[in-house]
Amino acid sequence: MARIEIKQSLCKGCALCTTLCPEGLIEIGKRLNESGYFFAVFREEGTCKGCALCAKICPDVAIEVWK
Amino acid sequence: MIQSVIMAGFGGQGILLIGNMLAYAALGEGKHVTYMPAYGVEMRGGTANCTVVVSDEPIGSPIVGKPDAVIVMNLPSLKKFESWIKPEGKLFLNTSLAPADERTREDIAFYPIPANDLASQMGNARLANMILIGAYVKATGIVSQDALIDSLSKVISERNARFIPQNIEAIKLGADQVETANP
Amino acid sequence: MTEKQDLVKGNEAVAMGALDAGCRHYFGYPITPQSDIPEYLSYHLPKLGGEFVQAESEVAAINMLLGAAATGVRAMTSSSSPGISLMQEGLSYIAGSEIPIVIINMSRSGPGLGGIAPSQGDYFQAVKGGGHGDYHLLVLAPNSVQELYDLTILAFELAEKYRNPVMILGDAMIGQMKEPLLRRTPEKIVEYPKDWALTGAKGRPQRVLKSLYLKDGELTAHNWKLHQKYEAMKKDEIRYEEVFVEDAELILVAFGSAARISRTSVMMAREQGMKVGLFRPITLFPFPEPRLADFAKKDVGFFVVELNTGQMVEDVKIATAGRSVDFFGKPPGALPTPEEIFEKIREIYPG
Amino acid sequence: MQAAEKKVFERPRTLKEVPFHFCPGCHHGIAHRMVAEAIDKFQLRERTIGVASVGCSVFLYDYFDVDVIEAPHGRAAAVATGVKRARNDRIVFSYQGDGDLASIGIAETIHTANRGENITIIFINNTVYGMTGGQLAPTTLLGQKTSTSPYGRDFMQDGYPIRMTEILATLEGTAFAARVAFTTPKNINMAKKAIEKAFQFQKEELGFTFVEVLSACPTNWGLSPVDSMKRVENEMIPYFPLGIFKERKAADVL
Repeated sequence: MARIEIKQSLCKGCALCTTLCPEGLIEIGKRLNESGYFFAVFREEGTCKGCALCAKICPDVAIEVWK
Repeated sequence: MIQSVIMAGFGGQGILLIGNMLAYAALGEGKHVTYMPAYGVEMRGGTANCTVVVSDEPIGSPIVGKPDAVIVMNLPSLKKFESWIKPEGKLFLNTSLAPADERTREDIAFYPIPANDLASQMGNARLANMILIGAYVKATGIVSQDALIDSLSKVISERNARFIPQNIEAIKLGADQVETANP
Repeated sequence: MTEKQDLVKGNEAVAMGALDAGCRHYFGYPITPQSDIPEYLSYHLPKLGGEFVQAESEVAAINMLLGAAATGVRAMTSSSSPGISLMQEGLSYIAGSEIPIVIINMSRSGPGLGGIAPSQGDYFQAVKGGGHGDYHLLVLAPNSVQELYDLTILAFELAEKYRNPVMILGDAMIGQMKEPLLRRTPEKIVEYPKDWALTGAKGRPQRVLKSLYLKDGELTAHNWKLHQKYEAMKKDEIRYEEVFVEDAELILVAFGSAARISRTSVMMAREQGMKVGLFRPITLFPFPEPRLADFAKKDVGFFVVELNTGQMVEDVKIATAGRSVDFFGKPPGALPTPEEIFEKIREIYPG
Repeated sequence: MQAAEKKVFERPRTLKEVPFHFCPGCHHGIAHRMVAEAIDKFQLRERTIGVASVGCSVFLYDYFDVDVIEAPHGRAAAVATGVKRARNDRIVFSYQGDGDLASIGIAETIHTANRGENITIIFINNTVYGMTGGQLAPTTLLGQKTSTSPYGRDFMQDGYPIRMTEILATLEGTAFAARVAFTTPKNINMAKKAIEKAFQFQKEELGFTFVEVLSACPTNWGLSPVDSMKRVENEMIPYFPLGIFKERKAADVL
């Protein structure tokens, strides 16, 4: 089972990851991080394949992927 | 003892070459020396001149307003530099290209030498500069003729080394002119 | 005189000095009247395992120098006035980034394309900064072929000692003249620690050489640090030559070529019984201000001779505050003759 | 029993764990990561010297854990030349924007490539001057409005957007020249491979290597990061085609 970890302090909420996730598992959350951005959050619903597209498109290198 | 000389002529007459020879000869005799090529637009205008100062003491200015001697290889250079010569200084004139009657100074020693004609008689018109430097060194004693001859190997490339004997001959011919030329 | 002496052109003496100082990296762009330097080095550097790069412009050359010297190697460029102007940007960055380099200015005449005649019109540019920002080059002004060689070697040492660009300010006259040179290769090259050099962060923290400081107070601190360096130079590096100054009633002040010519004028004056001396700054920055201030305490006049319309004379006036300072300027064209300067001495000589 | 969980994507060692100062959605971060990954892949970190340029990417040293020298505006290629000539066993790369590389520094760029300097240049083309506030760049597209082309770029006034990769590919000294973008998973993979290849070529001393990255500048374009990505795909790629334009097989032997 794969999963991702979004480092919320690095995320600027650009949402590029949300467009690439084939399973639609990432969305921009409702909470602000310390820099004032609505950061991306991962919906842990168990369908993540660990393709890492989200991490590869992330301009802030805020995502780690586990498999 | 300090002596200065300006040498002047057309580009291609070997002015800078004999200036270098004199500087090397002075160095060879353990003297202080400066060699200063003319620098400026003249360089592009087809004329060449240089100043050499030889001294037993360290030399101040490499630029000289009143040289002890001037070696002139063409008419424009005569018109430019004759007036610079120190009173009782020396003028060495290539009368093949600058007629003797063009000069105006009477207070200097005059050495009229038909250098191009003499060189042509030797079979090589390019030796005119050697004839003049030979005459100058003989007349001034600024360096020995041997030192001057030794300097040839410094300024003539190995490729042209075969011409050295001819040059030596020309230097000696120039020296011989001093007695006949000197008034 | 020793047997090792040879008759050498000023420009070549610079190149020889650089090689003997251990410089193996040269970047430059041809310009009259200093092209003998790159020509000489392009022949010798490859044989010594060094690098000679003819850059596409002076702008590129100074930046190649910045890159090479940042790695801790001894590197040099040479140019003449218009080319030096193009290098000012890079010099400002090099000074700001504290990278030791040596730059030769065999200056010619300006402004603009000017001409190729010798001139000292670049004095202000050399000693007052030149590029943007609050910095100085350490400036050495040789006046003989021997000094061109010796000071080039010294320039590399001082550049490393202070992590600062060092300029040799010559001109077309001393660059083109030939004199006997004693090539006294140093037995040991004096070097300073290079704990700042970029060599790859192997087994140590990353190193950065930069001139951009945006954080609060950083740039202020950096500028004061540079200032301290210039103060240290003023304390330890002032160099000058004095001729007949002890009893002088009139002191000529001149550097480089102008000093060389003036020296003969001073001798002429002495032969006439005039008490005239010559003070020749060898370092133009730091300027020998304290020494001139000492003379100014005595009843002595100053006479500045420059191959321009008046630049160093301003610094002499500052150093000798209150004293009379005469000036003879010779802008590019024909060089002044010793006789010409002597006539001026006679005009202003006291009594 | 379930196999132990493994990290399959992590921050490259060469990239320091600090937040980028770049705007949200700016592609500099992706390019930074790929350069760092290439350095890690070939284990080059301890012998790499980076050259920072003037522009948004000036803080290279804050992010890359390698030795870095800062170059004056446009001069990074000349500085990199100097570094490489002084230390030819080190890996040297510069990272420059379009104003820096294609405008003020185009002479240095072309001559560095032409000399075949064995360095790598990463060129970020986002069609504007980013750091100074979105002015006209040499790569600004025709009709594109910027703060100094308020009526849109007109070729009668400003000429045409310059294609640096194509220009550099014509030079004999260039060993590798490619243009990449991050618009699709396929393009992202291609970009990563191109940047790796550039460093590999340098390692193998094949000559000058160059990768142009088409990048978004959401702030100065006035678009969201997602729309900016679409603009790169729909407007930039048609004018600046992706691909490898030069790939030398072996070092020139003359």
